[in-house]
Amino acid sequence: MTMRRSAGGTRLASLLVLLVLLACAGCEREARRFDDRPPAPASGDAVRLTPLEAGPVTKQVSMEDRSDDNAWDTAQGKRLFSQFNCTGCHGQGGGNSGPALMDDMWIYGAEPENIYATIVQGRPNGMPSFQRLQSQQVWQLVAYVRSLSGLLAKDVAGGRDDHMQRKAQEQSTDPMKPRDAQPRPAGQP
Amino acid sequence: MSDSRASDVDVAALPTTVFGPRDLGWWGTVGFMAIEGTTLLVAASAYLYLWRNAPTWPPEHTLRPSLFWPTLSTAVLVLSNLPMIGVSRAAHRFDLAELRRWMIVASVLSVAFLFLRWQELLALNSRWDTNAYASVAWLTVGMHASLLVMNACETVVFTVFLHTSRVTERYFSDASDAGVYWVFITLVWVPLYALVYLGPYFI
Amino acid sequence: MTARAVSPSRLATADDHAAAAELERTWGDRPGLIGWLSTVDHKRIGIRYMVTAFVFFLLGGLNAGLMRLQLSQPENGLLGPDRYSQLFTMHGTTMMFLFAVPMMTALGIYFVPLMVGARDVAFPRLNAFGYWVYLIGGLLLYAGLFTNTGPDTGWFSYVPLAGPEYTPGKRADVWAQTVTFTEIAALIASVEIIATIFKHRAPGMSLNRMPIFVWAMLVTSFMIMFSMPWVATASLFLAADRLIGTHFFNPAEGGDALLWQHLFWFFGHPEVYIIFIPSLGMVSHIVATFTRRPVFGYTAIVLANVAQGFLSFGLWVHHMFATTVPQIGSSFFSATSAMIAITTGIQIFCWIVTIWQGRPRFRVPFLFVIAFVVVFMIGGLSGVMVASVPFDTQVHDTYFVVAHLHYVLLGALFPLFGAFYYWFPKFTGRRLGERAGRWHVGLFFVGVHLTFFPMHYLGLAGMPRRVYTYLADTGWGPLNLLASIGAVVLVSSVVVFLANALVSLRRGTAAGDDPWEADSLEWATASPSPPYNFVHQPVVEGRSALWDRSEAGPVVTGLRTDVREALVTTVMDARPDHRHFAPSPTVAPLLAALATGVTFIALIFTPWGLPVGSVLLLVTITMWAWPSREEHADQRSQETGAPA
Amino acid sequence: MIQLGGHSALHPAGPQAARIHDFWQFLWIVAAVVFAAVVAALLYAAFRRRGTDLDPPAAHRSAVRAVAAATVGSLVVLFVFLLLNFRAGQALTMPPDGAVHVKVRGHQWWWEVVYPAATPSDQVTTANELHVPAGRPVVVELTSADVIHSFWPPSLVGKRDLIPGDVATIWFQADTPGVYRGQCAEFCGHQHAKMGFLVIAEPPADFEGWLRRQRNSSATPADSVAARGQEVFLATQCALCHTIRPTPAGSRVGPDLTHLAGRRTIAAGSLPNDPASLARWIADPQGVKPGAFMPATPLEQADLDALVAYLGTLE
Repeated sequence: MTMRRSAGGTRLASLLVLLVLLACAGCEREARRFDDRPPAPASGDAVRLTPLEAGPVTKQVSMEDRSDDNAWDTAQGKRLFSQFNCTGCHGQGGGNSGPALMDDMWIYGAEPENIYATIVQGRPNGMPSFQRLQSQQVWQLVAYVRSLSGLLAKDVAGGRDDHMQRKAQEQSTDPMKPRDAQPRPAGQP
Repeated sequence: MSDSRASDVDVAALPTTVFGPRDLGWWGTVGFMAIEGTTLLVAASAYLYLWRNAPTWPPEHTLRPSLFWPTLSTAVLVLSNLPMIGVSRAAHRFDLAELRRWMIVASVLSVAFLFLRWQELLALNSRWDTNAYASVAWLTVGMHASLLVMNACETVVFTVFLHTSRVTERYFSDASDAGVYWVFITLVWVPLYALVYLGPYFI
Repeated sequence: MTARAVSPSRLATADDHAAAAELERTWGDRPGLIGWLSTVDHKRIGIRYMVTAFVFFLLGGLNAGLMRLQLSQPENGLLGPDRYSQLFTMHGTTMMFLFAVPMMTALGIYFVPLMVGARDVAFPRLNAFGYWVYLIGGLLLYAGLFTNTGPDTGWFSYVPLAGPEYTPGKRADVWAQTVTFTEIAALIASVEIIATIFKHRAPGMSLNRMPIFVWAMLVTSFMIMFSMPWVATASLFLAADRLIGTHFFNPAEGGDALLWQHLFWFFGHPEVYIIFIPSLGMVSHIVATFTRRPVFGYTAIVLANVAQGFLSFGLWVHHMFATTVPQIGSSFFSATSAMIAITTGIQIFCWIVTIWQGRPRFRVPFLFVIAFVVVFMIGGLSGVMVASVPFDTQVHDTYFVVAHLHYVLLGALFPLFGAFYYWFPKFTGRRLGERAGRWHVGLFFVGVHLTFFPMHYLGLAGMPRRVYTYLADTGWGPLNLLASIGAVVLVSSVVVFLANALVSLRRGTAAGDDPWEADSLEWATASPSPPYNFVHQPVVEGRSALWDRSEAGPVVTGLRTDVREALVTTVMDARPDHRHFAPSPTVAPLLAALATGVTFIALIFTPWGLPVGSVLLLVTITMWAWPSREEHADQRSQETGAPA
Repeated sequence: MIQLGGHSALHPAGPQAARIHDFWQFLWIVAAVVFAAVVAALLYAAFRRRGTDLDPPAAHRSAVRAVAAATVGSLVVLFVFLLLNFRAGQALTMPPDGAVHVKVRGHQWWWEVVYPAATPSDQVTTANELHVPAGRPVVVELTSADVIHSFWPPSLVGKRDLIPGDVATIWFQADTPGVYRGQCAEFCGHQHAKMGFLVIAEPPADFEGWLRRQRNSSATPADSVAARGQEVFLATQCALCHTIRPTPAGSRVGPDLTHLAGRRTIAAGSLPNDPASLARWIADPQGVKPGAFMPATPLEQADLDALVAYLGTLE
């Protein structure tokens, strides 16, 4: 009897645990962060590709603003990606005159700060510099770009959008272990 | 018993096992048939609604479904009602041995349905996330598939029960209700088959 | 020569005492937590349903209170749009899916078996399962809110706003699964209520002798059965769009945003009637009891209920007059929307005539009925107005409609509160305080008008729904402040009710079996009723089961008391047909409900939830269906007629 | 303080809204009468002095008659209602001749307004303001760029939804010159509450003049401050989303600002169009419309003032 009773108790407990787990999944991932981050213009030298630095130490962009853990920010990145015409060169991620972003090949690094620097500073062979963006917007773009090759948690990566579909939705994209790749010679698509 | 009066209703003599609409279980079965039927009706109406909106059906660059496996499967579903006649006859006769035999046949069939249904999904020839046509086709077939899965589980478990446990009368009534449900899910598939697989060929 | 007892409080003979004692053993639950978790008694589950639904009512009211606070002045900074959107979505979803429908089905689950003179509902274990699923659904929704995953796209979740592109994250999925859970619960309730009504009626209670509330629950159950699958399937489509990338609602790939609206409102309009048809049934009972005469026009009222049931499926497009649906179709829906007013009108006329002919006792339930007619008339008349396509294009999605729908739904709430005062003795054996009750009805009546009447004007003055704030220049401030003050009055009336209930629970005057001298069978047995409901089920001799009952009325004899044996009768005229073995208490339904919960909650995150959950379900449901040794013995003994 | 024109179904300023308003008058009067009758009957039935009642059969007969009469009565009322309703509907859906054609596209959370023209260069694009000639019907073609919105200037006409993948049309007419406010009426996300617009009805001549001016590009900044402001505009993120003809800034993400200074409000009717509000909107849009897609632009005070001054020159 008593054993059974405790069994009943544990069942209720397990239900609660389930909800608590849901909770942890919730909070961070779901926040809509409109203005809790002070506007800061993205600066090219803010992110370093190497910890070494000659001369006086320059300021670093705070990683606070990173958006890889937030579904809403990632969705904003998706919106900016098409609004700023990244699609013009990268297509829907499949690449065109610019390199594909939904594969495991990374010319300038797959780490968030690498991608941040690539967007802000621009790269040879045509990647323009988006220095005028807000730091927050860049991080949102970084999150989306990483979601294209499945580098984000599935419940953060986006679903299908309301347009013609040219690729599987990000949340169904399995993680691709990043590999280094050589930049393509200029002029070649 | 001394003070029992004429106007009282004595039910002691009434039977404890009855079949069909007289039986409580039958009403439960029919209730869920109504609900599941409505659900399939919703899927079918969504299919027709999207069809009506589409310039071509299926959309360009989308293959029409192949017909071999779906047609075979539909035929098997319909014909599977013959053994169910055996089940219900055995049930009404309270003939346990025969009921056990027929239920084994039913179990085999109910599992075979699942294999056939898998082939039917592949026969749609386009993934659910291709376009709205593929989505609604997949979910219509898939929703009926979920009924087949439930039916398979139910049939197999019930068959095991019949073979392992001492069977009382009421389970014969349950068996005949299971037969009613079987008829429902096999026959309700026919219009869905016509809609999803034949539909795209006749516009 | 004394009559056999129906109520355990009126045991006369030695047989009666013996029978009652054995029934108590047979139908009672095990003590302690395990008994609580495993009970299949429709009364315990019904009470559970009601308490849970009422808690959700308070939570939904809390959401509304916060909204009124935010809107009490223009450009108020209390709540931002993000939080506000979650709040009004939670408010609508809670009130519709977690309060109104469950509360109505709960009353059905509790009273239908009592009113038809049955031992329990037709499928007691299913009944328990339904409750647990509903509870899980409600907990999921509020777990969502407290983890900032509260749905924020409205209780109607229009696509594409609720689709994967414009609502990233899991908020809309929480909504979709909550809906799935509550629909499952409601559908289950509908099946067992229908089966109970058709097969468990006491001998003599032919269909044309059924209490009006039972008729109302029958109609409601059929409406649930044929309307809820639409929203359940629609939310499945939405979840699929969001999780596995289907294109039901993506115009670019052949989908259609209006498809959602058709599917949703084909459920959504009957939903309103599902909520207030039972209320109308309660009104008929209260009117009959407190005018001391059967309701005038029984047949007219029943037919009106049935007609309402059918017509309510022909109205859904009147929620879409502002979309691109063709005009000519719309005029048909205007007609049906206007005509359904007749069905309510007839019932109101019948009640007025009954009151006219009777000698009313102005007790709290009756006061609630009078208040109900006044409030409900306003809601009904503004309902006819919005049935007009041109007028609707002005007020659709404005505060005018907010006023209209609250007059209708709170209109349905008056009889519900009245029914609480009417039936509280049956639940608890004690009466609710009369004076506090008068305060309750008064404050509630005033609060409703203060809060919602100004909204008619606000809507016409251009204030749209679902706005988290408004500019001062619009001039909407004063009336919004008035509405917010009204909300305070509403809250206070509910507080009075809560206090009244809590106090009466302990110190209320004892009620006895039939405190109101009412006429339906729930009053034929003890208050609160025993697990087996009736020592001997009464045989019904007329439409007013108790008022027409002869001195020393006839009862059912010969049902076994040592096993859970129930009488099954014929559908039309309730002739005794056979004896049925009712299942015993078990935790299996709870386990099955947990498996269901795991399945659908996992499905929010990964498609793998389906196969995994299905296995859990298979195991738990097998446990459920597989008879225990005792049960097996009981069945055999029942069939051989010999005690085990 | 935003100067608000009529914004109420109770102050109709055009044939459509007037027609509906007349119908509303009929509706509420009839409703009031029915309501009074029923409630009176109820209260009398409840509180009448109980004398000796009629004998049961007679009482029953009169009761049946009463209910039957009441039912027939309500049927008649509803029938009349449906007739008038149908007539009103007919009158409203009649397509007008000689109408001005405007395209309105809903965005989260602003309105893009386009005046199509035979030659593309003559096409005019503005935002959150419809200029229309008074006394002339206007046909609006409604589409949505993202979610469902609803176009609703209550003083002129009832609402019509903007549904993605679908084109809706609605027509209205402003009888007299004036400013009429409208607002999105279908919940469309965070800033549904602040998605307003103005319909500005002018004498036909003024309207033509306005349309002509809109076709021109903006003048090059005259003074140094404005010139500095233009540099700021082009050097910061502003240019990534907005268009100002003839500058290189040509993005269509946000509203076209070529003639911003001519508009009465900014941020979709949420702020008056004055330097202070402009500065506030640029520096802290999330404070004004949380969730709006315009990011804050941190600027030195001098640059901000220059930018506002420049925007002020965009007549």
